[in-house]
Amino acid sequence: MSVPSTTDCGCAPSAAAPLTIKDFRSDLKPIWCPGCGDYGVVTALYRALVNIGRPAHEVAFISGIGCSSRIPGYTTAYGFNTVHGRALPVAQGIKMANPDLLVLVAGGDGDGFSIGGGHVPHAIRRNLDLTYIVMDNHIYGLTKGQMSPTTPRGAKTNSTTYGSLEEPVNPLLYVLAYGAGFVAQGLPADMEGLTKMIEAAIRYPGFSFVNIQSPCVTFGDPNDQMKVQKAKMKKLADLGHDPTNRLRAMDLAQAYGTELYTGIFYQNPTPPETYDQMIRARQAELQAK
Amino acid sequence: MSVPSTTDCGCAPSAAAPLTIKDFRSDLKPIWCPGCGDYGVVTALYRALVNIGRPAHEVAFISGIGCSSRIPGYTTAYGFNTVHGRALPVAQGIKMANPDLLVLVAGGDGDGFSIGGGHVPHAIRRNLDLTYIVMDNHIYGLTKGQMSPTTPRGAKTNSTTYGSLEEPVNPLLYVLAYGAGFVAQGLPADMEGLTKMIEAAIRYPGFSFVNIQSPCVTFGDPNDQMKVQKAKMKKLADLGHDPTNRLRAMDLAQAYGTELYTGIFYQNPTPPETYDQMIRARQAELQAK
Amino acid sequence: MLNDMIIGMAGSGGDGIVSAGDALISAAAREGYYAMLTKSFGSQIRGGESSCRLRVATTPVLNPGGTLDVAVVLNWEDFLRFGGELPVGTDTVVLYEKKTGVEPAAIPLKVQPGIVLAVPMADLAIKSAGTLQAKNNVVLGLLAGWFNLGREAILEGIRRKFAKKGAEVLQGNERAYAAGLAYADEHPLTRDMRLAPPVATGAKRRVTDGNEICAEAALFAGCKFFGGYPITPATEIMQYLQKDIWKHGGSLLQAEDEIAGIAAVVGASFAGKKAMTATSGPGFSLKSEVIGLASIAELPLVCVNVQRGGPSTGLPTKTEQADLFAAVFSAHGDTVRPVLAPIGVSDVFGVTVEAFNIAEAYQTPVIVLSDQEIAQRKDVIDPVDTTPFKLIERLKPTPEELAAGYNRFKITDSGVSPLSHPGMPGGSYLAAGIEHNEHGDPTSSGEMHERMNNKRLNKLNPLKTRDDLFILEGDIDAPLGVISWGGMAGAALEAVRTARAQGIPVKLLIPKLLYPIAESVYRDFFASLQRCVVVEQSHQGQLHRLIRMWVDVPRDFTSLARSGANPIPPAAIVQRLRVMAESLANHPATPAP
Amino acid sequence: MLNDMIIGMAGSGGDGIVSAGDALISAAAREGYYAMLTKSFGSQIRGGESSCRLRVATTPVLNPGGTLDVAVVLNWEDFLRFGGELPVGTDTVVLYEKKTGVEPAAIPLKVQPGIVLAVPMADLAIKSAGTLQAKNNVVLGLLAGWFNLGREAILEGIRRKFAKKGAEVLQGNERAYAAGLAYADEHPLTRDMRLAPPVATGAKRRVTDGNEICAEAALFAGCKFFGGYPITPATEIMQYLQKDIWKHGGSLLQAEDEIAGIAAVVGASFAGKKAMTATSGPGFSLKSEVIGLASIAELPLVCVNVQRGGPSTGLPTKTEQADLFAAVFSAHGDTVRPVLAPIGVSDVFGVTVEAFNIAEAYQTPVIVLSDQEIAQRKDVIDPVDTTPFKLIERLKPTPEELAAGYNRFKITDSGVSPLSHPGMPGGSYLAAGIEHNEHGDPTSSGEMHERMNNKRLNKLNPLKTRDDLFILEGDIDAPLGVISWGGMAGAALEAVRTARAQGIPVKLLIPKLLYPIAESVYRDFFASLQRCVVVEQSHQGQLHRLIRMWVDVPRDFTSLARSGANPIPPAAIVQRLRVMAESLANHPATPAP
Ligand SMILES: Cc1ncc(C[n+]2csc(CCOP(=O)(O)OP(=O)(O)O)c2C)c(N)n1
Ligand SMILES: Cc1ncc(C[n+]2csc(CCOP(=O)(O)OP(=O)(O)O)c2C)c(N)n1
Ligand code: SF4
Ligand code: SF4
Ligand SMILES: [Mg+2]
Ligand SMILES: [Mg+2]
Repeated sequence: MSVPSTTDCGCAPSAAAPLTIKDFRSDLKPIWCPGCGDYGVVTALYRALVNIGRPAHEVAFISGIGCSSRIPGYTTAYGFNTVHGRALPVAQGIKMANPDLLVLVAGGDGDGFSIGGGHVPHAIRRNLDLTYIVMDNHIYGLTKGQMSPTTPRGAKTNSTTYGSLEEPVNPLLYVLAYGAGFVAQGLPADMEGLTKMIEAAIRYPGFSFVNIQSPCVTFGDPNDQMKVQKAKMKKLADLGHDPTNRLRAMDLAQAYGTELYTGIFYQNPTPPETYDQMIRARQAELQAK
Repeated sequence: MSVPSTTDCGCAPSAAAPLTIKDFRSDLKPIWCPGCGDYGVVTALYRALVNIGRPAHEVAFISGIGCSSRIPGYTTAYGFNTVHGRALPVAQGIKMANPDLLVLVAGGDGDGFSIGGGHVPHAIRRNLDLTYIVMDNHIYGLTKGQMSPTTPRGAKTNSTTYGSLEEPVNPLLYVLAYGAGFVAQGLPADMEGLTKMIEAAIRYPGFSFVNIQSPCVTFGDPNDQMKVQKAKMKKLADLGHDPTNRLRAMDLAQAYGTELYTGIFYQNPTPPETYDQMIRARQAELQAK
Repeated sequence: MLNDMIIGMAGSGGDGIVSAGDALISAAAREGYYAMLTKSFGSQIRGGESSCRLRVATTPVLNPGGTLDVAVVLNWEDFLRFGGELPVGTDTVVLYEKKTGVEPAAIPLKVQPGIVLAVPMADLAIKSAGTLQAKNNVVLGLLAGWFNLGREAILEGIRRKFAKKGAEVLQGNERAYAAGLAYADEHPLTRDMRLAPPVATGAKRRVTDGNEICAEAALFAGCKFFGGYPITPATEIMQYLQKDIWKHGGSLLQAEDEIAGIAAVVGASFAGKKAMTATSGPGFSLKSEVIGLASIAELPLVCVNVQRGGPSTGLPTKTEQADLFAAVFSAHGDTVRPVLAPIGVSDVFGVTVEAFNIAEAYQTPVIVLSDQEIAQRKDVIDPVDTTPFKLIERLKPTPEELAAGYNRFKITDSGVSPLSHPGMPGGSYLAAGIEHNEHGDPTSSGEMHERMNNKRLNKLNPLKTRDDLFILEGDIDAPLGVISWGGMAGAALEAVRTARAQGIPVKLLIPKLLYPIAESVYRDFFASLQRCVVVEQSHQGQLHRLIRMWVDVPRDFTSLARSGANPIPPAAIVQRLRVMAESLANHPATPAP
Repeated sequence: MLNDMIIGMAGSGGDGIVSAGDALISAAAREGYYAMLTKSFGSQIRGGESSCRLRVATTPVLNPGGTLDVAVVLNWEDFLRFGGELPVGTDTVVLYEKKTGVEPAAIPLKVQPGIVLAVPMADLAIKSAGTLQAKNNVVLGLLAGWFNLGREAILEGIRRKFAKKGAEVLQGNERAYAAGLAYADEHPLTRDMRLAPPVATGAKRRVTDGNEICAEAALFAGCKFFGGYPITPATEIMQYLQKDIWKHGGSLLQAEDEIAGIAAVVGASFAGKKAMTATSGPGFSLKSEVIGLASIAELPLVCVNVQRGGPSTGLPTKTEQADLFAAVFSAHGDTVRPVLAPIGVSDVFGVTVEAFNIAEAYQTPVIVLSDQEIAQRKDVIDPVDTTPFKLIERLKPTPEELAAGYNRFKITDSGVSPLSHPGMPGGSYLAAGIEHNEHGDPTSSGEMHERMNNKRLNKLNPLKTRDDLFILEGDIDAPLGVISWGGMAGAALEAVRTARAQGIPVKLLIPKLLYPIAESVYRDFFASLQRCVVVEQSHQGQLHRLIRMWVDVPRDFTSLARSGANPIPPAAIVQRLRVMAESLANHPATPAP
């Protein structure tokens, strides 16, 4: 990935000194419940950002609303905790206005696939160079335990006393059908794998998607917590999956909710031109006229 | 499909006399441009409804906003020309409130896959017994010729003077990924095929989707009009496609925009219980307590 | 002996402060008191600081009150975080955990209360029950002992709560309670702070909240469909309904967003059923386009907005009354919709039923403005007497009207046209967001548009004479006036009663119908007034402005308004009234021209 | 000879009526006239009836006017469909297609105009050009001949238009035009209806519309990002911008819906760029939640709402001014945002630039209320002089401020805090829709909420003294007043000039800043008034109500308001002023108390 230093926005170029986690951790104390999976996610993210090496002020970190969407506040990036479901459109505006920024987007399963679900296909088909991280806990955490779009059928939650009647959405299969160039799934229980995956997603030049099974200890299914997940997870790499095979990736993705695959489902080996690159080209072409 | 006569809404049972097209055509004169593909769609629909045999007053026909969304007004059904992009949620409320009704939903590619795109996966995963017809003309007709979500990349429209930069959405692949039980594509140029397809969609007990390549003569691509379509179309039946093979259907659907396949891509041979049936069951169960 | 007492408690998540509050209000209800319990949490979902305020009295409690009579501090840091929510005055009795190590004379408060007691709560818990978890029962014992707060009922409550947990746990908690009681008995207060015995009425009171009552009222009114999306502090309406609506032959959709939620409600209404949605500010903003659709398609629906602090995400767990402008004016074009607001928990019942009735009678969306306080605090209320409520059903076309060629939007004298629904033979029509003629066909004629705007707006005129949707209190001739609404109305009512008892000549008007503005009701109220203040919890004083729009107001027409989170206490209102009364004495009215 | 002439024409799709209108306005501009062309269509996209109104004059045209001076009827059915849009009076010259077979004395109008001519238009076209398609050029010839409407310029226009179509087509159309001219010359009118020669100014005028000017102004103001979704009648703003914004180093997103459109604009603004969106009523309703986000996050943006008839889908192709309430009040919570409205096509430039300036200066969303008329009709305007415009850039933190520990929401005297953007070292902060402290950290404190509401609302106070955003016309002491705004202001201006010429003592106030209400400007205006009327195109008279909210109004403060589609003609305003003047004479003012 080309990591351009920001030049057209009056900012200093990237710092030269090696970065540490301290450079990315903010003073705001997380108010997640003790044991929440999201702690692991932010830690993996700090590490990935250290590896990437862009200074925090060149990172814009956008989220919606939810427990998970609090994550930008715990980093030293320029954070934007927008409104419920609109993180992706806000992020696209940022990236289009300043393509030099590293733009991260994060939120929950409800934020991303319920109220925000209409924005996902369009963000993906436009293919701006964004990384979208979903903390998928199969529940609405912040509003205290209602059915989310990834809640399994039959599950009893605070809004489904007699069990949910709906098939859950399949975030992995959806984004593959939308044509995303990078699709992966990780777990905070597998910190090392998660860190690498986030780093790879950020380095992918184009829209990348990471679904994280990040358990909600307070309202989530007791059988869907870190320990159980760790035991259940199957690394795609161990299964010999070829991440350049999109149809095979879609087939594996169908097992979402049944099998707990982790790793990269799909990565386009020949990433097409990104939308931000096309915009720059168009600007240059028309300005030359 | 069981076609229950309406009983709990104080309506008369279905008429016994055979119905004709006249029973479904309203007095409102269509104001589509001469030659618009939508004329063919409404004709096919009249015919399908005649074959189905439910009287018009037991049909609720819901649409959004667009040229295509005017279609309910040209029928004698209870029509509802709602707001842009919200036909599916309105229709779900109708079907849940009165499952005895035959509920049809229709609209354009913009209405359904741009502003309304967030509602499609949820309507499908809930699996109410609705039939959703999209008149896909690859353009915003009513607002006079802007890029729509299915406009091919590079196309010049009134809003893309230098060519669209975006990959189009793929309605067929999306709805298959969402888990729709009935997915088909038709053309007004093939009136007979279209009529049968709409009838089959209505008879399918669960959510059914019909994508209709319905050309816009005024703002559409001159190379995407009836004649060209007729020459280009390939009937899936002729290709020996097995409509119970979902993964194969997804593979074929990937050719959307390149090949013009018509017919049924996918039909679930063992339709699961519908949401409306589950609701009735829950009502009965809890009322019995 | 006191007839009315306010207790505030704060601690950290594990201290069980909130469940102590629940135990107290249940006990109060069982003993025959009225009470009101408000809870407040820090921003954590689980853990973090928490607090509650209980007001308990022998007569109905109108509002959470101001300064505490009793403050219970489990640790100072947490207590102080709640700032204005737990105000301590010089008359407050402060009980705090001795382990905090603070000297009674050095407690970190701006005032020095008369009675300050450092109690070894943790020690008592450990000694009596062997566990810190029993600390909240020590606190209950202290409160029962010193303030005569339902000794027996609290014990019964402890027994019910711990019955299933085994004898050991139960006895430990009983001992902790007893230890608290004993400590109180051994350390009598220097002032008599005991609560007077209840005025028994025999009625079986219950502890409930506005969201629960709202759901019950909707079912009573005949609501057969709910479509909505979770949002604090409205979610519980959906949560209550999804348990029961099926039994009534109805159904419920947890939609993918607020737009889909209300769109489904519009669909259910079109299909002939009574239907509702419930949300809070952000969701309400999203719904505005579809509310406009229901207005022009003349489809009944009820939309509850449980207000929280705004703008935007704002203060999601705090109360405010700042969505009045949005309720009245959001959605483009000339739309007018009735807006109602309940004044308290039990009032939610009648207002919700009224909302359904108005929606069906006038074929219009109706907005109910509840707020976080009313929705989520617990109140002890008398059972709702449902006998006075009549239910209204929408006007349907007669067989003759259908046979004669049905015109869905027929212009009638009342402006209300018979409304068919799918399934009704002969009643087919085209519903739409587009302007239409009487038959329902789309039109772009300015003349027809004017006629239809007239129909839609004027059909609501009968509401403007509904003085039964107003509460009036005080002398009709009083020169001073107060207007208040919704969650603030209780405080205003209490303040006006206090002021009148002090001889201040003031009367009070509480509109439950906020819009359309019932001009004549206000004009009558203003007739005797020389000074008037509108008390509400929004920064802009939104009702104050709204009234000015429609009615000529008294020359001295002011606003007592403040942003959300902490309600305005009755004392502040009384204070303002005192100033108004003085200025009245100094500057008597100029004669009317 | 006339100085001002209104021509209305109607026919079916194939008649070329609209392109005749375009030809006329171009010719008028080239000859040095001012003009205004409004088009109106039936509901079909293509085909169906169409009409246009051209007002052409020697001095700037303020509004489309009322009764026609000349009516051109290609067929009666289509003409009559436009009803009030093409009003015919007894002084109108009516030209109609002879082939319609109607006798001049039997034309289907409510009035019988003095001059009615049945002209064999189709015959002339066939004879001269061999095709009915040339009929509109026959009409142009008739108009040029009888009314002295740019003979030469029209011919030049025909030549330019048909140059590429080959000699045969060109000559056919030239002949048709000549045939019309000849017919007119052979049948002189019984009254002199010739237009006076233009008052040449040497300026190169252009024919344009409000949407185009809006796009140009945005680029001039430094707009670097547009995010939006197509909607009638606002789409052209995006369509113009998508051609040019790239050259300015900007970019444009046709989003998947209006919410995504404005959300992307918020993002671009957060990223440090000037950004805008444009929509119409339904899209505006959808945007309300995100407008609230921009308010609390204090991010500048411009949102243009090109109003059309509402509510809901309403009358998408017709004008109205009924989104004022929504512009001011939609979005929950206490949010206040500036609302501006241009009064005509060329005024769109300055108002749009002003909107960007206010947005950046006060870090706030700004709403511009245009309307379908201003946006889509064609006007002949003088070139915009851009020299007086200063561009304002947002306040950025200084290196010292960044080094000292940056507080994004620092409470300053002005209420405006320096605003950093991603990429700026040391400027990182958390933007949010959640209430925050000065640093930007989330808070649920009522005290902090009150302070932040104060900051956000009070920072806009300087706008309330911006009397340069008002137009005042007439004697300062006049006892009668008119207030009007936006698309109606031109008619009000014309009416007030007419009334003053008739000796009616009236003055006029036109606010371009609609909100916040500039109380002192209105108070000054009201000082001399005994009667005042607010003229606007909404059913409720929305500005009339809005002013009452904030300012004590004259005792006789009335509304002249009507639903959209057909604007209120100047004559109706003059008529109202005459009644007001009479009542003034009969009931002189009661002395002020
Ligand atoms: C427009 C709007 N609707 C609803 C809400 C209430 N709300 C906040 S977060 C949330 C869902 C949270 O679930 P998810 O996105 O899965 O995040 P989590 O808390 O589980 O991490 C909801 C419904 C809101 N803030 N705004
Ligand atoms: C909320 C809202 N946004 C935008 C519009 C304007 N609009 C009406 S129809 C339409 C798109 C039409 O395209 P499509 O759905 O493909 O239907 P078609 O006209 O092509 O049949 C748009 C953008 C609207 N009416 N409402
Ligand atoms: S509620 Fe669940 S998701 Fe939210 S912070 Fe607690 S554990 Fe995490
Ligand atoms: S514009 Fe296109 S889609 Fe609309 S009616 Fe005309 S041909 Fe049909
Ligand atoms: Mg979640
Ligand atoms: Mg289309």
